[in-house]
Amino acid sequence: MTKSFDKTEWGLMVALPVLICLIFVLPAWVVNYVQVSLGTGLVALGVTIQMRAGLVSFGQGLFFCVGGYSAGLAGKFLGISDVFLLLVLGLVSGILISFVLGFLLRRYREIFFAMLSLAVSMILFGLLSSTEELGSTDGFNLPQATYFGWAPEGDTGKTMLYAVTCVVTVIWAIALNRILRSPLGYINEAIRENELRVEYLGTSARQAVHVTYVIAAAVSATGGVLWAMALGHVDPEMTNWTTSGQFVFVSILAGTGNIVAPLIGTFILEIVRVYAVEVSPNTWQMILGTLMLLTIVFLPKGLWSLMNTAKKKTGTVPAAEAVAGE
Amino acid sequence: MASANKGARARAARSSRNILMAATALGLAASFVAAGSAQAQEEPVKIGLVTFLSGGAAGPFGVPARNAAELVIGAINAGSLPAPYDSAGFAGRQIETIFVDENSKQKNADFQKLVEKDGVDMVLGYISSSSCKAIAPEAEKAEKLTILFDCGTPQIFEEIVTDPKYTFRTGAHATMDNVAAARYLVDTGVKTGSYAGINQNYAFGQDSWRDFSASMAQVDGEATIATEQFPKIYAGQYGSEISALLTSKPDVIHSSFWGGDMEAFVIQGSARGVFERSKVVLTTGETAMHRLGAQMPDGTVIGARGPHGDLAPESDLNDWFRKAYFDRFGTLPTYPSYKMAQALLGVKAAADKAGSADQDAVIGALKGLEWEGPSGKVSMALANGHQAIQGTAYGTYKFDKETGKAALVDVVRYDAECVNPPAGMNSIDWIESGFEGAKCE
Amino acid sequence: MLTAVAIAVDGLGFAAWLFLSSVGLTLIYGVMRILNIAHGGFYALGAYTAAWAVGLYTQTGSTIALTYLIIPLAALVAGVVSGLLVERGILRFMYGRDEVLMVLVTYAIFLILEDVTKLIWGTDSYVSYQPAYWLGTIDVFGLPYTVYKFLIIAVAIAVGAALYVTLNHTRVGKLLLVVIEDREVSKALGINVTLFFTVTFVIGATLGALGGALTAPEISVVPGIGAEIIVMAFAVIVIGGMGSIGGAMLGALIVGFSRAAFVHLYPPAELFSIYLVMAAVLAVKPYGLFALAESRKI
Amino acid sequence: MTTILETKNLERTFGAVVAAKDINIRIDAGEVLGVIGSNGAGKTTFVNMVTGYLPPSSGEILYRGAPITGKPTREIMRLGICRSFQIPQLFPEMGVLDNMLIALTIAKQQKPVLFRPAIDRVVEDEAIALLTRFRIERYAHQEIQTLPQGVRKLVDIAMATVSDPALLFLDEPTSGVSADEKMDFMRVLIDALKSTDTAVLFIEHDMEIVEEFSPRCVAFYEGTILADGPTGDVLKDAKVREFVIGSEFHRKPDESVETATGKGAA
Repeated sequence: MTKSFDKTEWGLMVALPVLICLIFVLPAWVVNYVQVSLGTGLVALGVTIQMRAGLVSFGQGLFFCVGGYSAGLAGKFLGISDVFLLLVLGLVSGILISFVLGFLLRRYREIFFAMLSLAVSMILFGLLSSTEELGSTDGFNLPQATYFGWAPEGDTGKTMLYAVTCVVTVIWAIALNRILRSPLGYINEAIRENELRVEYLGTSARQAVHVTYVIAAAVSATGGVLWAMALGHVDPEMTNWTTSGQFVFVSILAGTGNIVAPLIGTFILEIVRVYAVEVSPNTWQMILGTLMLLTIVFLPKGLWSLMNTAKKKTGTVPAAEAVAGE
Repeated sequence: MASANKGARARAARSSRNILMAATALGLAASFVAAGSAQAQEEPVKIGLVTFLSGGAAGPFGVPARNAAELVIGAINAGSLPAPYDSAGFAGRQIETIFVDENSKQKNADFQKLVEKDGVDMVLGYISSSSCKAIAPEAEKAEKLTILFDCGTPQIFEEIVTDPKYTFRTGAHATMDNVAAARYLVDTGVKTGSYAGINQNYAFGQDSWRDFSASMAQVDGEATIATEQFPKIYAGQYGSEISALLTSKPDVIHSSFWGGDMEAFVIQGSARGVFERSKVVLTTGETAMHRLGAQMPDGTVIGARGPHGDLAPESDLNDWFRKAYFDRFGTLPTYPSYKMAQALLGVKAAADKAGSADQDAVIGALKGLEWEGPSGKVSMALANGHQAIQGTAYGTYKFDKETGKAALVDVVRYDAECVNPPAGMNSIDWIESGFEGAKCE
Repeated sequence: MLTAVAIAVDGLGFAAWLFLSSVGLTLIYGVMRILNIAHGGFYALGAYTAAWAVGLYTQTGSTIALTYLIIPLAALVAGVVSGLLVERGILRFMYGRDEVLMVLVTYAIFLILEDVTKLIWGTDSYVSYQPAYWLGTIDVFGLPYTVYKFLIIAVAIAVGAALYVTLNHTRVGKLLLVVIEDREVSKALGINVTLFFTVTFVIGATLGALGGALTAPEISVVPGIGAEIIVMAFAVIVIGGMGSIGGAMLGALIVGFSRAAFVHLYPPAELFSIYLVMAAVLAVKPYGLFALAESRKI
Repeated sequence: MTTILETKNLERTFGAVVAAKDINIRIDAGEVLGVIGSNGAGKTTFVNMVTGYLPPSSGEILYRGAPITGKPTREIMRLGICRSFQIPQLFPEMGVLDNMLIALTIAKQQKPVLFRPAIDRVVEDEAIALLTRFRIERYAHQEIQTLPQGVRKLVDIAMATVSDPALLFLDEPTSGVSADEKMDFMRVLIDALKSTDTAVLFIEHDMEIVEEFSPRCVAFYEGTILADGPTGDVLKDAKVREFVIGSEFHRKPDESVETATGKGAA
C-alpha cells in the first residue's frame, strides 16, 4: 500500500515543477507573495490537520516562531546559514517543544484547547518581547541562505530559496495527505465526531491528539524557517495571537477538505489583502471582513468547496461527502 | 463493497481534478494580477508611502504623517511652498503617491510589490523599527531608493546595513531623545535624587529606558532608581503602575509612552497627583499637549523626538506648515508630521540640487546633504551620508488659562553633536563612556 | 503593608474594568454558543460614543454631574443600535452553523466595525476626562485613588448582581436557562427562542459598550482599543468558565489581583501575567473554575 | 461454564448520592443475561464502571480472574469487553459504511500509525460483512443522520462488536424501537451475537423481551441488586414485582442518566 500514491499526491507532484517554473513566468513580486504564502501556508496546514481532529489552535504562531527563531538564533550565534541544516534545526526544536507541551495540551478540546494554545504562545511572545539581547519586539535579521557551502547571490539566490521552499512544501503536503489517509487520520476524524466512541473502540484519543499536535508543530516550524529565510528577519510578532488568528481564519476560509486548500487559500487571502489595501488603504479591513462574510455565507465549507461545486455542475457523479484522505 | 471502492475512486479523481483546477485558478489569478504591472510611467515621480493606516499606531503617528505627506506633496506639486522650495515638483516633475498600510504581516512582499508592480521611483515611510530592520536589507537588494522617515533604532546603519547605497534615514535616531532628557533635567536644576521609569514593554520602550537610565548615571552619579515599570503596549489601564510610582516616591519619572497610552497615563496619573509629587518627563509629550490642554499638568517636561512641533524654531517654512496643516486638518501638526515633511523636503532639495528626480541623481545629491526642514537644519552626516543628525530640544509645559493655549517654556536646545554618538560608535557605549567627544554649548 | 493595600485596591479596580468588559461576552456565549470577537468592536463603539458625547456636552460648560447619565446613555445607544444591526442584519442568518465558523463570522464583523469606527470618528484620539476628575480623589493609606474608580467598582458589582437576580430569580431568567439547556425543547415549549437570542445579543453588546463607555473618561480613546480587549476578555471568561456570570466575576478578580501583584512585585512579568494565570488555572481546572454542568448522555 | 467477569462489592457515589452499592455479579462465558430496573437504579452506572468509564468508589472487578478495576476504557476494550449505548454513539457526519470502516481501522490499531493508508479492500469486505450480519447492509451508503432510530441502534451495536469481544454490554438496545418491532429487532441482534459466542448482558425495560431472550435476569433497585437468578424466578419475586416491574408503568419515555461536571467525550 505504501508504494501507491493517490490522486492528490500525483497532482502535487505534477504541480511542483509548475510551481517552481512560476518564478520564470510571473513578475517577481507575485512570486514573492507565493513564496511567503507557502511559508505561512504550511502553518495554516498545521492548523488544518488539527482542525480535522476538531482542535482549533489559536496559538500555532508559537511553532511558526519557534521555527523562525531557531533558524535566526543558529544564524546569529552559531553562524549557520545552510538552509537544510536550519530546516532540520527548526524541525527538531518544533518537535521537541511540542512533544513536551503536548502532555499538557492533549487533555483539552474545543475552546479550551484554543485558549490554552493561545496562552502558551503568548507566554513565548512575552518572553521574546522582553529579551533585549534578541532585539525585543524589533527582532533581528537572518543571514543569507547557503546550500551545502554554496552561497548564491542575487537572483540565483532568490530562485534557489524559492525552489527549496516549493520542494519542502510539496513534500510536507504529500506527507500530510498520507497521514490523513493513515489510521491516525481516521482516528482524528473520529475524535472530532465522537471521542467517547474512540475510547470505546480501544484507542487513546489523547495519544492521537498528542501525535497530531507534534506533527502540526513540525510542519509549522518548517514554515517558520522558510518564511524567516525569505524575509531575512524574525520578530516576536510571529507568535502573537493575531498572527495565529490569521492562520485559523485562512484554514476555515480555505476549507479543510483538501491538503492543498490552505496553501492556496493563504495566497488568495494575501492577494486580496494587497488589492484591498491598494483600492482603499484606509478601510481595507472592512473590504476584507465583507469578503470573509460573503465567503462564509455562500461557501460554508470554504473556498475549496468551490472546486467541488464546479465539478458537480459539469455533471460528475457527486460521491458521498468528504471522508478522510481526500 | 464495489460501490465503496467506486466512491473512493470517484473521490480521488475529483480531488486530483480539483488540484489541477486550483492550479489553473492560481495561474489565472496570478497572470491577472501581473497584467497591471507592465504599465509604463513617464512623467510624474511615483512615491510609495508606507505608514500605519490601521492599528494602534495609526492615530498618533501614521495618520498625521500621511496628512503631512498629502499636504506637502500637494504644495510641492503646486509650487506653493515658501522659498527655497517654491519651485513646482521634484526638479520640475510632478509627484504621484501610492499609500500602503504598514500594519501588515508581509511588509517585505508589500515593499517588493510597490517596487515592481507599482513601479515606484522611491519608497518613503516606516514608523516601526521592526519594519525598518526588515526593509533596509530588502531595499538594498531591490536597489531602490528608500527613505526611512521616522523609525528610531540606531541599529539600522550600525548593524543591519553597514554600507548603505539605497537606504537613507532623514530622522535622527532615538538615542538623543533620552540623552537630552537627562541633560535637560540637570540643566534646569531639577532634583534627581531618585528616578523611576514607566515605559511600554517593547523594543522602543526598553531602549528608551536603557538610554535614559544610563544617561542619568552619567549626569548624576548619585541618583538611584526607584522603580522600573514596563506595562504592555496599548494597555490603557495604569492604575497599578501609578500606585507603584506613588509608593516608590521618585523625584523624577521618565516615560517614553506615546499616543493613546501616553494620554491615558497623563489623565490617570494627574488625577492621582503623580505629576505634583514627581517631575515627569514625557519624551513624546508634544503630540498630546494641545489635545490635553489644561489636563496636562504644568511643569511636565516635554519632548518631541527632535526639534519638532512646538519645539521647532521659528521660520517662514514652519509658520507655513503649521498654518496650512491646521487649516486643512483642524489640528496642529505633531512630530510625525514634521518628520514626514522633513523627509519630503530633503528629497526635493536633493532632486532640485541635482536637477533631476532620477534615482541615481537623487541618491547622489541626498548623500551628505544639508537642508532646512520645518524643524530647522538637518544634515546627513552619519553612515556615509545616509543617516541624518539633527539637534533636539526639551521644554516645560505651561498652560495659559486665560487664552486656553498650551505652550512650552524654558526651552533648551541641544546641538546634534551634544546628544548623538559620533560616527561609528554604538550609542550605549557612548553614553557609558561619559558622552565621549560630545560637543555641548 | 502599603504595597499589600495597593495591590488590593488596584486589583479590585482592574478586576471591575475586566468584568464589565467581559461579562457581555460570557453572556452571549452562555446563551448562544457564539464566541463573539465583535465584542471588541462594541467596546470600542461604546468608548467612542461616550467620549464623543461627553466631549460635546462639556463644551457647553454645563455641570459635569450630567455626564454620569450621558455615559450609560451613550453605551445604551451604541450597544442597542450596533447589536441590533449585527444580530438582525448578519448573525441570524448564520445560527446553527459550526461554532468555529461563527468565530470567523464575528471576526469579520469585528474588522468591519473597526473601520466603521474609524470612518465615523477618524483616527485622532478622544479624551473626555471630566467625569473621572470631577469626583476628586480619596486617600487610602496615603495613596490617592479617584472616586471614579470606586464608582466603576460599584457599577461592576451592580451589573453582576442585576444579571444574577435576573437569571436566577425572574421568570424571564428561568426561561432563558431553559433555552440554554435545550434549544429544541424550548422551541417545543413555545418559547420564542429567536427573540431570546436577539435580546441576549443586544444586552451582551450593550454590556460591551458599557465597558468601553465607562472606561472612556480614564483613557484616551484611539483606534485599536477594541482589539486589545478581546484577548483579555477571552482569558477572563475562560478562567472563570465559559458562559458563567459568576465565573466572569471570579476570573476578573483573579486576573486583576495577579496583574496588580506582578506590577508591584515583579514588573517585567506584567506583559504575560494574564496568560500565565490562564495556563495555570486551566492546568488545574481544565474547563475553567465554574464550568457549566452538562448532562451526560450515555 | 467459566466465569469471565466477576465484581466484588462495587460501589459508586456522586457526592452524597449513592449510585451503586454492593454490586456482586458473575457472568459466564457465552451466557445471555438481562438486567432490569427503573431509572436511576444503577444499571448504567454498573456498565460504566465495568467498562472503565467511571472508576468505582470502592470494590473490585475481575476479568478472567485478573483485576481490571480502574483501568482506562481503551485497555478494557482491548481485553475483550465492549458495550453499546442507550443513545447511539456514532460519527454522525459520515455514512454508515464509513462509520464501520473507521471503527475497524481504530480497533485494529493500537497505536497511531502514520503514512500507511488505513483503508483497503480487506477492511471494506469486513465492514460489509459486519453490516450484513446485523442485516443493515442496505443502509451502507446512507448518512447517519438520515437513519431511523432502530438502524442507528444496530450500527451502534455492530460497532461495539468490531473487535470480537468476549463480553458485550447492551444498554437498552430496544429503546427508540417501536413496540411491535422490538421482538424482531432483538432476534436479529441475539442471532448475530450468538454466532460469535459472545457473552451478552443487556439492559431492558420490556419484561417480555427479558423473558424471551435471557435465561438469567438481574434486577437493580436504588443502586443495589434486588434479585439475581433464572428469569422466571426473578420476575415472580415479590420485591421485584413491587419495586421494579410496578414502577415500569410510570417510566418516562426520555431519560438521561448521570449528570457530571464538565464536558467530557459525550
